[in-house]
Amino acid sequence: MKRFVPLVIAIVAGFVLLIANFIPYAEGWGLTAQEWFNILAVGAMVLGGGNLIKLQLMKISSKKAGWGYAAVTVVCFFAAIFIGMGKFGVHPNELYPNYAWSGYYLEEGSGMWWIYQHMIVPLTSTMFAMLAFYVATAAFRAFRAKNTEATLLLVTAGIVLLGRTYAGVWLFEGWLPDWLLWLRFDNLTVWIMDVPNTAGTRAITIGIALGVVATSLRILLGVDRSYLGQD
Amino acid sequence: MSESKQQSNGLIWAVVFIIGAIMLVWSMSTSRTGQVWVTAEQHAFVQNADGDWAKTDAASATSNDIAWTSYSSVPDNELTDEMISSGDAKMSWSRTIGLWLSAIFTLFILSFLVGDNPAYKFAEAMVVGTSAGYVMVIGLWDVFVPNLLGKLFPVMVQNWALPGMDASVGTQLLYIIPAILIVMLLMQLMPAGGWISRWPIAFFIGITAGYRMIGYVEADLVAQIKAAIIPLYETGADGTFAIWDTMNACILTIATLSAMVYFFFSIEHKGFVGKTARLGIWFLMITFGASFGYTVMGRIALLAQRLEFLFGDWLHLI
Amino acid sequence: MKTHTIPMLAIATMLSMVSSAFAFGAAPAPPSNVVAVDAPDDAGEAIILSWALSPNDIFGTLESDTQATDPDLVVSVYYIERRTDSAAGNGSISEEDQGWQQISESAAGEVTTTDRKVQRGWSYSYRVCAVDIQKETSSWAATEEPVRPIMQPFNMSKAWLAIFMLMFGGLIAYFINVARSGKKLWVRPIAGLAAIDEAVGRATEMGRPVLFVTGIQDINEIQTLAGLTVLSRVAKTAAEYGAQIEVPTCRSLVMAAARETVESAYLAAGRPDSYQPDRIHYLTDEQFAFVAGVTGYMVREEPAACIYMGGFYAESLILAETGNHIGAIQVAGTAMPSQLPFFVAACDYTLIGEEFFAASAYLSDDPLQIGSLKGQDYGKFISVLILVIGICFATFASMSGSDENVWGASKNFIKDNMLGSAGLLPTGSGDTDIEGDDS
Amino acid sequence: MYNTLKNLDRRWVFLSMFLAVSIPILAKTVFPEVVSKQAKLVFDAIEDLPDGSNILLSYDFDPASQGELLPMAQAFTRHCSAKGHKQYYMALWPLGSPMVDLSVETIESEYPDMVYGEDFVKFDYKAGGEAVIRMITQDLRGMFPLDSKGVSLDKIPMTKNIKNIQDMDLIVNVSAGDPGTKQWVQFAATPFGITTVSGCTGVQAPQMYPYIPEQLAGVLGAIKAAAEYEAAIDAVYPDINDNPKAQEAKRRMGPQLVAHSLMIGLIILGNWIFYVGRKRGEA
Repeated sequence: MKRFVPLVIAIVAGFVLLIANFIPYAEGWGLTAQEWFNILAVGAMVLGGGNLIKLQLMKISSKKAGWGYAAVTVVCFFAAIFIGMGKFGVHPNELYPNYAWSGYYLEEGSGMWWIYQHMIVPLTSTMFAMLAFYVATAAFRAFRAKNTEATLLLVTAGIVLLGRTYAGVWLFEGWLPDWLLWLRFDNLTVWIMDVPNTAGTRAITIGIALGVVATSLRILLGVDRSYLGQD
Repeated sequence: MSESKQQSNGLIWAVVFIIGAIMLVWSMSTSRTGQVWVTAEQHAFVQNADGDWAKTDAASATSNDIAWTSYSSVPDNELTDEMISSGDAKMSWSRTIGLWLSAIFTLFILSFLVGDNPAYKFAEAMVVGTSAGYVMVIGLWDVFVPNLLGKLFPVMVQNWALPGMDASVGTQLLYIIPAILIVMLLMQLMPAGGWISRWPIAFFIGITAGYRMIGYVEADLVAQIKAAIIPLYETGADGTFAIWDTMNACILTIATLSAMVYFFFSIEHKGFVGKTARLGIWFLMITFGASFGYTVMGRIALLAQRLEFLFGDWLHLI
Repeated sequence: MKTHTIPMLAIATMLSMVSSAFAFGAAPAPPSNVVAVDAPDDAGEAIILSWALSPNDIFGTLESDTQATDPDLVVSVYYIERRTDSAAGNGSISEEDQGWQQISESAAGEVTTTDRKVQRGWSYSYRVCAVDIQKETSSWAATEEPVRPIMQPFNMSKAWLAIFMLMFGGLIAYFINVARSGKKLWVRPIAGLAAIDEAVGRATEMGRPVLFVTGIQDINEIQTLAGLTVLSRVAKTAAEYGAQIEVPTCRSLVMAAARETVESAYLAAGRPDSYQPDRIHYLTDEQFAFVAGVTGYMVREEPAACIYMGGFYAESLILAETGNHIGAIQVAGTAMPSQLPFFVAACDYTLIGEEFFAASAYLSDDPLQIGSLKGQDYGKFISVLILVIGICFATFASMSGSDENVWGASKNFIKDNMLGSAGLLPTGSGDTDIEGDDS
Repeated sequence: MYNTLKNLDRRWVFLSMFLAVSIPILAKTVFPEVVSKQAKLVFDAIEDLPDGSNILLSYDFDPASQGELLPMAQAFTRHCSAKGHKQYYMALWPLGSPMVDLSVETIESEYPDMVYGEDFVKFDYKAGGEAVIRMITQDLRGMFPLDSKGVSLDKIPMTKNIKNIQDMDLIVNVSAGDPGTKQWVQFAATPFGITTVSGCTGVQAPQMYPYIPEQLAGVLGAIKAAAEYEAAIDAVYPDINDNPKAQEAKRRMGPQLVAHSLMIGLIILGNWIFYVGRKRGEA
């Protein structure tokens, strides 16, 4: 029961989606299954949040190192939920002014908008922006032309880096004869992207596609049951 | 070693602080740095004879009407002294505090470059908590209410949050199934009975396997082979032999085939196959080089945007 | 409203300059030959409508050599109306739909549109009129008989896709079966695995630990599983040599699995007493915090070998950079295309994409993995075969300068039928592309 | 020299990167843009459609990637609005809906003639990623019973006659990952032949090239392509050329140039250290 039912669910759901592509009669089944899937995806979002909070609460209760930060996370989590679900500072929808709950939860000036604008935006975008610094140190300390392969990679990278700025044009201005114009880094970049890059990526893409067929098939045939857990 | 490290540590801190202090003093001496100004807009609605609500002039609104005021931020370069003196624009404390918080959070995160520290950890804990909460809120208002509650309890949802929806269809009982699946999934958070969550997970995995298989075969396998079938003899518009196009077509084909040979695992890389595979890996390296260049380009753009925020929105330097 | 504003206005102005004859109040000529057919290969949910352009449509006259159009009568748009003639089953037609209802507009120059708001089994009539820039409408041109959308039993445009699915799926299923039956399937040795052994050996010589990172994905991801397979080999080698192995993980479930893997590897190497579970530990789920933890360890302990096998994101370059800085031998393996460049540039050896999975299959002796790998190899072989044959036909067709011969026909069969959506077999002439409305 | 560089604290490198990006920002350096092939392809895909065509704009990114993608998204919005196309906005990332709001604000403030519901409409975020794409290729209402103002699709003029996104003339996707361009190509562009263009992050862009031109009409990769696209629009639409807000990507190319040069300098310097070290017999 614990393993058999889920196995059947997975196989049936997968095959319904497969045949819905080929047999118009089954299209409707595919759509229904897909709609349920999309609604269920919200459940997965809630589960993700729930798991996170569960872990943080465990950290706090066991007073593990850094439990104070866990407390910050928990407080922020509940504050965001409270403010967002309560639609604090949200005015009604202009089309339905007599419905107090009809407004947009991210309306400019509302509580959730404030959190989004002043906390989520700066924090998430700066986290990502840090990578610019890391890429610089990695360039200085790690990217070595130690063999033919790495040299080829770094030279291509250099051409693309210059070719995707005005430097690629400017460096060649005035002295490159017209018949060698294709050597200008911006033109060379276009060629690299269109020919070798397209070819290499295509080979990788085809390989990945076959890999996905294999993994999906193992699930649909019921030979890969790792998602069912251990017991 | 450690002494010189400490020395350079101190030097870096000094440089960062001096630059920061100069910037702040400079910008503070000019006006309105770090402030957010807003303009107000009045909204008023009056009920007509049919019972519908229509927009009306805010000045003539009576106590029976519905009215509220909303505010929108004015960019600093559009803010004139006239607007300030006439009272059209007001400084918003909540948004000014928010702006300073954004700037401080940005600096907190950037402080990680100097070393792991409590400020960074604090900011990180906040981003984890708020974004998780935010995602839940979105899930509730954008999906859960219209796509599930709205189908199960249409009249209630219409009267509460979504007056514009069509409730005439009535309750669609079939939607109980996804509702039950969600409950089963959330059972995983319970100490016992977590095994039942395998049902929705299996449903998830089955559906994903089904559509991925088709999507990848159609777009990434069949369509890619189709795209790779090109003539190795190209002619121009006038029907004459085009040497550049032909050369590119040949390189494209050789590169694709040799890179595919590299990923064969049933043949040993010896002799001709070995040489082809070696050629393939060179083309793959060019591919990775291009990818490297593009990735670096993207990362720098992200930093530029953050610094524009600090220098522009916050410090009004640009 | 759809109009080809710029070219149309330009031509209209030009024409009005040369022509002084104004036909005020006159209407453009209607389109002709309005035909509605049921859309093929669907569940009876669409009707394809086509017509011939009005003689006043500039896009028609530009192509054919008819007399110049009166500038005021130039067609800007076509209105398309529909009438529901009969319902099916117990459905009823709303009062509105019993008369003509406008359903869409098409810009001048377009000759087809698809109506997707139809019910299966009901029947519909359509009519089209041309509208000029003065908003004068032409008389209506209607379909001759009503059309009824029906459901086809099988989507023939996807017939070859189904064949390919069966073929690739069948190959993989067949080889998994062969592998499960106990037959040994040969996979070429992966060069990167020798590099791993060497790295572990050097760490032993130097008396420093080996760091192994399984990526930041969770246990259900295939890359993590492949990473764990490689970990088992690394742990076994380390146990044999007597080197220390350190495995920080980003997910608690991965930690549990990694402990199990390493413990059984030590057991297999006959050194269960050297196994130290504490060295396999969970740090945090957060990407950058995890990296901070790992790089902190690297700088403190200076492991002699760093092995990264699994699904990595932006942290790849931070790890590789720190490893390079402490002078460790680094071996990486991932199937994340966007992170591969950084590993290739910074590590001593990198398992690229599928090579990583192949290494895992090679090491694990798991029939599922080896069978899939073999099946994929044959899938690739078939792909290359089709590709080479197709290219040959295409080249010959191009050299002969025409598609009207056996080479051209063969190339078109491969591209349009086998790899396209033109159905199982060539239909001779005729446009079977149902999406032909994107001009 | 060699020893100093070899043991250089990496924070000096951080500082150099900081300066390389911030100085051009403060100096407001702008370079001319040459419109390259992909930017031209994307521009033409939108420009060549008859005015008033249906365009689905899916903005699948979040604030973390807005530095790369927001200028592109805004340029798409301005171009479509200037052409008078009907725009259908949606977002597949939970943090992406506010990115669409920014475009809606741009339309409302810069194109006051455009009417919500007749010329543009916004759909809310929906969970499910690629499954949402699959669903709306066949049934738009199954996923979006209402628009973001909570109005039923049958009551909105521009959605009334739309059954699914096969009725779209073009899909514009701005993408920062998964779900994103790859998924749109797999589940909408390839099976249904809907013309698609993409603007994506630098990380993804090279992986999209094999899809061009059959499955994808063109791709804008990161900020450089956005700048070129802005330049292509400016050449045709003087109003947009005069709008300083519409030049964001071009402005950001100043920092890019200096930082890219710094990157190349660092790689060369690093490799010089490597070779000198190897010559001296250090490991």
